[in-house]
Amino acid sequence: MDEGLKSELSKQGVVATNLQELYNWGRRNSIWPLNFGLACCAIEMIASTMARYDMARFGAEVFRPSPRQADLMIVAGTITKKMAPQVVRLYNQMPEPKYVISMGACAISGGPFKQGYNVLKGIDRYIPVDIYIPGCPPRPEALIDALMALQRKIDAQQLTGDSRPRHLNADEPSEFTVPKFGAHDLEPPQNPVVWHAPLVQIALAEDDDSGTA
Amino acid sequence: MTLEPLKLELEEKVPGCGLEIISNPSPSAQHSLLIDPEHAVAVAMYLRDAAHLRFDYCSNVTGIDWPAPNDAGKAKLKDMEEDLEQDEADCATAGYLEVVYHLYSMEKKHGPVILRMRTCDRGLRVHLPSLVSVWRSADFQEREIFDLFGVIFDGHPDLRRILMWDEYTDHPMRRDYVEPDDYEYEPTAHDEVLRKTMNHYAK
Amino acid sequence: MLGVGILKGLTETARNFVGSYFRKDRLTTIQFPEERAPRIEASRNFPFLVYDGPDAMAGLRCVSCFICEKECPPKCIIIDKSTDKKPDATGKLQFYPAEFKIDVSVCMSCQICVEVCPFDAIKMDTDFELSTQNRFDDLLWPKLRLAKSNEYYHEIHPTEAAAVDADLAAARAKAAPKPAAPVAPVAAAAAPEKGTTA
Amino acid sequence: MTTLAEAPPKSTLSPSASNGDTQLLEVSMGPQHPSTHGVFRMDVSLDGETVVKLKPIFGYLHRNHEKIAENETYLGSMPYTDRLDYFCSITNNWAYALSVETLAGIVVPERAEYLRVITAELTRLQNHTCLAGFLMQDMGASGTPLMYAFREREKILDLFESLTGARMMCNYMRFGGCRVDLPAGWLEQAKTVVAAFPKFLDEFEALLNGNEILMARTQGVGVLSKELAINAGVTGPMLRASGVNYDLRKVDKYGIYDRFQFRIPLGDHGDVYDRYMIRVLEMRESVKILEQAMRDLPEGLIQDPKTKVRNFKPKPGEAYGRIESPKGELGFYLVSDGTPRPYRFRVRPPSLINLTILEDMCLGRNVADVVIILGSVDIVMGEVDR
Repeated sequence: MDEGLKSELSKQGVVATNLQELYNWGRRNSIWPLNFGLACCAIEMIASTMARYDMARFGAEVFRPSPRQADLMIVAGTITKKMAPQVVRLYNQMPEPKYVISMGACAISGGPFKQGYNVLKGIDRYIPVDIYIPGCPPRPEALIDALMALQRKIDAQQLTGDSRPRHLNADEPSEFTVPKFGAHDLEPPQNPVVWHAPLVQIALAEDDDSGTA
Repeated sequence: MTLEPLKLELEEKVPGCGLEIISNPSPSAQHSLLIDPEHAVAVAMYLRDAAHLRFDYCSNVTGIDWPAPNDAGKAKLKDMEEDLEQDEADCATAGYLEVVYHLYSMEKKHGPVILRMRTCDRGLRVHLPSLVSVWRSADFQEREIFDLFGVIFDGHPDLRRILMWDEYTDHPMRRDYVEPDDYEYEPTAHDEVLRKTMNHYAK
Repeated sequence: MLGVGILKGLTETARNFVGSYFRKDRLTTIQFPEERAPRIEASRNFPFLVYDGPDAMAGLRCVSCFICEKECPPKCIIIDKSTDKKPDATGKLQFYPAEFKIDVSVCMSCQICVEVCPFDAIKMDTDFELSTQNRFDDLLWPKLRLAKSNEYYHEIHPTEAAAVDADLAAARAKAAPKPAAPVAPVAAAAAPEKGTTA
Repeated sequence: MTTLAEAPPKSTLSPSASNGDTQLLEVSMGPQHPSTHGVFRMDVSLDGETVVKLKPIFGYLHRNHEKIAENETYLGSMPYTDRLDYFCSITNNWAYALSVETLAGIVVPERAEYLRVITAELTRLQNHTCLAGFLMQDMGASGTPLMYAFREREKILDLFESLTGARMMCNYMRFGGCRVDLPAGWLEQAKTVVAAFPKFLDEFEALLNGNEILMARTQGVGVLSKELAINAGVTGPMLRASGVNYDLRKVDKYGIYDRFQFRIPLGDHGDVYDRYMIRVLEMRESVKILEQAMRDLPEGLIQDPKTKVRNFKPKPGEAYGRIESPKGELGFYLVSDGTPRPYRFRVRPPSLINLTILEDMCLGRNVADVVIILGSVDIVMGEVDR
C-alpha cells in the first residue's frame, strides 16, 4: 500500500497496517528499561524520567528492577572491571528482543577514566550496543534523543530476510561470555565476537616539542 | 597545634617510643609526627584518651608509596625522605610505604595532628600495626591501603581487599605498578598513551 | 489520630495536581523534540574550532600549538601540525593543523582546552543530539566536523563571542608588540610578523 | 532481592543449624539493586527477616580517581573532582581548590569567596532535596516525593548551567578563585529561586512530616549512638543527627563562613527520622546563608591574579584541606614534589567512612529497614569507591 493512500485513510479514521509495522509499533512504544544505574549518567537518566523531561511520553518510563522484565539496558556510567561481569550477566538475563544504549563517555569508551587500571574501556567489548550517546554526562534531552533513535531503529527492522534482527534469527547468539576475574585483569579482556576495533594509525612523528615555551 | 610540646609529652607518657617531627616546608605548615610502629597503638591511645588532647576523631588515613629514588621516575628528593636505605640489594623493594593519619578532636575542636608510620621496605617487611582498635574510622581506609598499596595491618579485624576483586594480586597505587595492556584502540594517543599503544602493537 | 498525616500529604499532592491546571510554574514538562527549554547561553557540550571568513579550512584560528592537546585532562585531542605556513583569515602566515581530531567518546566537556587556548581558536558547542549507532566513525571528529564559523559562535554564545571579538580586534590593533591574550608564549613567538602581507 | 554477583555456593543456602528451626540465608543485595544508590553491594546474612550479618562490598565504581590524578596536572584534576560525588560537583571543586590553596598559600579574593559560598549552599540544597526524595523512594513512596525534589533540583541546575555551562559537572572553581563571574541577571534569578525554596520546603514537609507510615518506618530505626559515631569518624548530617555539634563551617570557618548567621541543627535520637529531619532543617539554614551571601556579595576580582592557570607548580610539601560537603567532611590530601603533578592525591570520602557503621545500624533489623538505613546515610558511589 502506498504511503499517500495510507495517510489519506488515517485521516478518515481508518488505520491500515501490516503485521511488521504493527509489531514494530508495539515494541517501539513500550521499551522498558532496566532499573540500573552505574554512575553520574544514572542521575541524568533519573532526571529524564522525572517531571521535566518525562520519558513516559515515549513509553519508556517503566523501569524494571529485574532484567527478566526489561527490554532495554541503559548502561549509564563507568563500567569498572569489577562491575563488567555483572553487566554482562544482566544482559544475558534479559529476554530477547533486547537493546543496549551506551550512555555517556564512560560507557562508550571508558571516557575520562579510560586510563584507569580498573576501568573497562567501553561496554561494547563484551556486549553489542545499539545506540551510543556521547557526553559527560549527556543531557536528559540527549537520552530522549537516543531513545527516539532507538525507536527509529526498531521501526526499520524487517521481520524476515537476512537483515532481520537478532532475536528472530536463531543462529545469532543472544548471550555472551561473562568475563572472569583474573590476577591482573579480566579474562578475556574483550570478547572477540563483539569487539571489532578498527586499526588505528599511530602518528609516529613526535613533534610536540613546539608550542609550549 | 605545635608539635614540640606534644612530642615531649608523648615521650614522657609512652616510655620508649621513638618520635620524630617531620617538618613540612610548604605554606600549609602541617607538620607531622613520625612514630615507630611498635608504640603506635599506645601513642594513639594516649592521644585519644588524654583529657586535654582528646583526639577522638581520626579523619583521614592515607598511604603513600616512596620507592627508592633510582627506581622511581621522578627522583626529586624532599626533606621528608632522608633516611633511605640506598645499600638495599633489591632495588624494587627499596624505599618504603608510608601511612598517614590525620587526627582531629571533636570534643575540643582542635587539630590536626598528623601521625605517620613507615614500613621497612616495599617488599616483604610491610607490616604496620592497625589503629582500628583505637579509631574505627580507620577500618575501611586501612583496608583500602592494604588493597592499593599492600601495607599489611597487623591486628586489623577484617583485612581483605576492598576495592579490587579478591583474585587480584597487584597493588595498583604503587608507583611502579604496570597496568594491563588494553591499548588496542587509542585514536588520540600522544605522549604517555602513545608510548603504551606502541608497546601494545610492538607485541 | 491515625491517618491525619497521610491525609495532609494527600491534600498537598491534590493541591499540586489541581494547581497544575492553573499555574504555569507547576507545569514543568518540556515536550522535548517539539518544544525545547530556553537556550542557556553558557551551556557547553563538546568543543569546536572557530574559523573566520568564508572558508572553513583556510580560516581556522588554530595554529596547532599543542597546548590543548597537552592540557586536555582525558587526552582526547590529537593534533598533527602542518609543515608549511598558510595565510589565515587576517592574511598572516601561520602554521595550521594538518589534522585536528577530538574523540568525543572520551571528551568530558570540561572546557579546559577553551581556557588554555591563547588564540580563542577552540570554543564550546551546545549541540547535544549526537546519538549514533557507530562509535568508531561518528564519534572521532576530524577537523572538518569540528570547524564552525564565527557567526555560529556568535549565535550560540553571543555575549562571550562579542567579548572575544573585541579582544581579538584590540590585539590586532595593537599589532605586533604584544598580543593581549593572557597566556601567550606561543603568540609572542609568532607575533613579530615582519614582511607578511597585512 | 537480586542475587547477581557470584551466586552463593549451594552449601550456604543449606540450614546452618541442624535442628531446622533457624536457617541462615545469605543474600547478596546488589550491585544491581534498585535501592542501593548505585552499584553498592551488601552481603547480608538473614535469620528469617532479621539481619544477623552485613558486609558491605565496594569497588564496583572504583574508577581510579587517585591514580589518574597523579598523572594529571593540578588543573587537570579539577574536572575529575566533579565526578566524585556527582550530586555536588561544586563542593568537591571547593574542597580540592581549598587543599591546593593551603598547599601553595594562595589567597582567594573576597568576591570569589562569596561566589563559592553561594554555589556551595545551592549544591547543599539540591543534594538534600534529592536525598529526601530518594529516601522516600526507598520507603516505597514511589514517585511523588522524588518528583517534587527533582522539580526543585532542576531549578537549581538551571542556575548552575547558566553560571558554569553544565548541569552537573560544573568544574567551576579554580585555585585562587572561580572560573567565571556571574552572568547578567543571574543573581536576580538565584534570588527568586532561593526565595521560593522555603515554600517548597513547607510543601515537602506538609507532604511527609506527619505521615504515619514515614514515622513508623523511620523512628527508632538505625539508631547510631554519639560515641560510636565519633569513633567511627562519621561526619556531616549523620553525625549531627546523633547529637554531636561538629560542622566544619563553624569549626574550621573555612572561606568566609564566619560572616554568616546560621545555626547547626542537631538530632536527639540518631535514627533515620532524625537524619531526614536534620537535612530538612539544614536546607532552611542554607537558605539563610544564601540570603545573606547574596545580599552582601561585593564587587571585585574573582580570581587571584598571581596564580597561574597553566604550569602551576606548588612547592614541595603536603596539605590536607577539608570542607563540610553535603555528605560530610570531604577532604583532599595532596603531596607535592615540586612538579606540575601531585605526587600523592588522596580523597577523604565522607560517604565511604559513613558506611563504616552500616552493619552496626542494621543488625537486628529487618531487611526492609536496611534499605532505608542505607538511604539515610546518603551515599554516592562515585565518592565511596572513587
